Amino acid sequence: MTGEILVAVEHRQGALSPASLETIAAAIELKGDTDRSIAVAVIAEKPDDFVAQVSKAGVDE
Amino acid sequence: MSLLTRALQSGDEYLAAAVHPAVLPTQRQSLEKLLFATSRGKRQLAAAPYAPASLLEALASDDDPKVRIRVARNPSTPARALGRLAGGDASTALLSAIAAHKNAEPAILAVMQGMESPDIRAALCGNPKTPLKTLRALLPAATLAERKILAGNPNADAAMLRDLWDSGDIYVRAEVAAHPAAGPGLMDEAKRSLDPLVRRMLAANPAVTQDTLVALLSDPEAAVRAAAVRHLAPDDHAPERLASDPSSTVRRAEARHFTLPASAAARLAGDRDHWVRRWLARNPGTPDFVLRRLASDPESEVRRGVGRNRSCAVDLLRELAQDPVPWVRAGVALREDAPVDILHRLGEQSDIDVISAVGRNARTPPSILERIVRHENADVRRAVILNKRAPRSALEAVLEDPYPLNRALLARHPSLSFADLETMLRDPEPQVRFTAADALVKRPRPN
Amino acid sequence: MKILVPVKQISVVDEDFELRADGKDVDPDYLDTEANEWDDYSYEAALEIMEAADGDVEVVPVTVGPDDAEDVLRRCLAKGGDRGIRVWDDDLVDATPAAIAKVLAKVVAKEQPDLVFTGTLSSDRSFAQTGVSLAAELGWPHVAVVTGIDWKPGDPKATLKRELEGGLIEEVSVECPAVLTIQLGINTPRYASLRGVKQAKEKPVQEWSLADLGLTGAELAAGASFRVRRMYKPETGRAELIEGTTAEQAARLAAIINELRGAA
Amino acid sequence: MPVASFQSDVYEAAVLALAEARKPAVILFPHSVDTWGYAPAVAMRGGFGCATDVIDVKYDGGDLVAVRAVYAEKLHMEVDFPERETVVLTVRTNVFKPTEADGSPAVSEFAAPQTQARTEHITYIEPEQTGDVDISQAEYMLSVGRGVGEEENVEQFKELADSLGFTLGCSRPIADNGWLPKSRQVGQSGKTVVKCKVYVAMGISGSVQHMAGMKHVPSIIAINKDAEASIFTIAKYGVVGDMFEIAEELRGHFS
Repeated sequence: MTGEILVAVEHRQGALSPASLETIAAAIELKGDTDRSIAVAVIAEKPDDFVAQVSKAGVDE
Repeated sequence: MSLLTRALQSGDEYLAAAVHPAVLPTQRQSLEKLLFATSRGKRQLAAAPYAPASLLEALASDDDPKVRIRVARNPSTPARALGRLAGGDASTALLSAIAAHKNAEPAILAVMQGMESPDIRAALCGNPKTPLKTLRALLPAATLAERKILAGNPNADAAMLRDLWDSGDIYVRAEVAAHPAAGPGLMDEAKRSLDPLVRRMLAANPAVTQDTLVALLSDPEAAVRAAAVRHLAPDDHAPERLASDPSSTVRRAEARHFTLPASAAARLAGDRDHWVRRWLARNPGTPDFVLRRLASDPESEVRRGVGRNRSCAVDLLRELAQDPVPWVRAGVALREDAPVDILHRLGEQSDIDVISAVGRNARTPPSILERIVRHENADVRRAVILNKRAPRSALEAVLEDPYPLNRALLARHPSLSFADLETMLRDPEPQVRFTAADALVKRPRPN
Repeated sequence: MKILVPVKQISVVDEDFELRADGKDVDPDYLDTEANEWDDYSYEAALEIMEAADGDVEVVPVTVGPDDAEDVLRRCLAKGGDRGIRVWDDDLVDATPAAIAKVLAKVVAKEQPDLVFTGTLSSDRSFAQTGVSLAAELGWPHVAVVTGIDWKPGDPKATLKRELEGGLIEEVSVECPAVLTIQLGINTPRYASLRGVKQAKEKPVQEWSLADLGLTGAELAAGASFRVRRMYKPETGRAELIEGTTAEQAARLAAIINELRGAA
Repeated sequence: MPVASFQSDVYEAAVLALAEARKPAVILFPHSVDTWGYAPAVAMRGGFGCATDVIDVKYDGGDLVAVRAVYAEKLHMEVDFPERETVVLTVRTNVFKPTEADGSPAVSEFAAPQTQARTEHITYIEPEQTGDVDISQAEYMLSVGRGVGEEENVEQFKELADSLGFTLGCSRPIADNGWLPKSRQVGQSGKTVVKCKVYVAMGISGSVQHMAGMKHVPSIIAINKDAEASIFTIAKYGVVGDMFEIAEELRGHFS
């Protein structure tokens, strides 16, 4: 099996949306026993603030 | 053309359904051919809240079990149709629907007492039509869930309730404590229960003694005291103490009490809790001088309450008709004893709640109704449609109301002519056609 | 100037329904049809612009659906507009939103509207995909979940309100032509007058097949964005019936209310 | 390029470029207002498989399978995506428990492609907190219907709604009777409760007109003495019982 699981998270007015973390959880669940990796994408001008917030166990990149 | 012919010629199922109860059995068959043409149509009719009893009876003998079960679940299904459904080879689901039906005859329910299906048993336990002997038969093997239902059945007797009390959990005992057939022994035990829920339910028991209620007035739990206040007879009332009870729940209950002495009412009129004052304003036993004070309460809902109080004097109503808050004025406009000059004045205002209330008022003169019925707001127009005293002249403008529900409700209006109703038989909305046909069927033909 | 308004006849399942033999949808005998609620709002939004423009704007409802879907067009036309468009082909049974978007894109190509208003979603399948997919197929700008529109014929941009989570409103502008998906509550949809209902029966409805639009069923099937494996009744789908005595039911209700409020 | 706020063109281009570079098997988005506005476009432009408002997702053998609710949640629909290299899924909120545990993934920057945004953010407007009751803006509602019986009884439900912190609404007959203002009427010719999250319907049988205004609410709690009332068909929680007794008991939990 190839192909990673990409999660596109969202933010508004400088805050990551709570639903983003739920979506990461869905990705981790989907990853399950497969050998797929999970990458989280933050689309932002200054993404640094969000990177820490989405750095969760199970996320690979 | 008769309605029957019209229904058959047009093939309009809604006309046919409305006409069905009014024609001879032989004529019904031709209507049923139209109505029962598809299994989908039959299922829809069987579940329809508007389906006349005659149709439901016909459908009770249908071959399709899906149709029969819908008939059994339809609250309008008459006892005879339920009897027919219970005969035959009824499924458990069908029998449990019958067992739960409020129109089922006690005799039919009694026949089901030995059945083991949990759904049937639960339905029988809860049906107020289930006879005592059937309830008794259900008791020995009853589960805790069934006992909870049994404890709420109005036909349970003291012996059953004793059994339930002894075997049940706190919720069963609370239910027993509220049961009018509980008897003095059980009620006494309930009074001494350590659980406030049981004591509160006891206070709400319509058969509880006044002595017990008086005792419960000193209960440490505010909710128990409040429940006791609600059921106290005037003689055993302790108004002064209750009017200054630390709990607003108790004071609110007191403010609703039907025999509130003037001194207690006066005290409550100054209560900080606006709900106390709201309840006081609505209490028909509140003395005139207190109502006058409440009529200038800073809380508009309190003033509204005064205007809705049937003991409110006409001069006070006139004052409230000038209130700055429309909802207070709307309350005055709704009153059947409102002087016509007030209705005239309020009928010219712009607030939709005020003019709707005027539109519904039986005393409003036709000239005002004729104006209100042309309002752009469908809800306001409907106020006149729902005014049974509105003359036809006031209804003319809504014969073609764009809001279908308004036309459907209009079809029920006694001032409509036969010609109006016959026009409505061609309405694009099925609901309007059905109601118009139904109104025609129920109206005596003019000579 | 023209506003195209795609509308849909939706399906509502009857109680104790049965599944189709292939298990991939409900047996049509247990489906009732009605107009999609969201489309009342999108059509009203278009009519309001048409009326304010005093003759400069045409509003055209379009639907992708079988014969009886013509009802939803007539329902629109009874409120306003002079003609409707219905596209159908048996290959469109079970079409995914991506396929519907491709069909609508061809209609847009023929009709050349300035704006397209769709409902935010339709309440039978609740994809909330068609409007935005249509815009993507057209390469048009698009804004979803619109709760306010400020646009006059000739304006190069429309100023919009979008409703976000938590009641927050965002004001945005969009270059035209554009596709907007319209949210419930943007306006108060009107009811058609009896005269309007009568007149609507006479208004022309153009009927187009896939071939008329230069599409084939095979092409659309290849573009399907998913394939249905099966449908089933979920265990959690029915209402949880709260049992017990009144006091017990209330205690459970109180817990549910607190939980729902806490989770929100 | 300014992407401080959501712009569909920019977001679409960025995700498409990422997908082109990384060829993911799945792209997951939250099912939110913003993704309604661009996830389907990403799928359409990329030629990806797509399913929205997904409540479950798994691999069955090698096949990606997503589950979503249809027909007013009465059924679930299981879908797969044959021959799609990449699949876009939007995931329903409040289904998956947010991940708490922190990790330390690698971080890389990816330059978003230059895109001309054709939408422009103007401003955010906070919801107005008005004193007037606007039920179309209320998140928590308790509504009463015909079962309330008479005007005086309406008061106790107002009292209950107050103690719950819920906004009181009603069905048409109650407003028609003049027992509550027309501004409280839910349904056709009244208001649609667009923002409502929890709707407690007491003594409301569920006419078509009423349900039109509230059937979309995610959590409907229905209390009615008639077990066959239509309102139960759309309720998440149902109580067959006496609305007055339930109200009386409920009050005790919220005073």
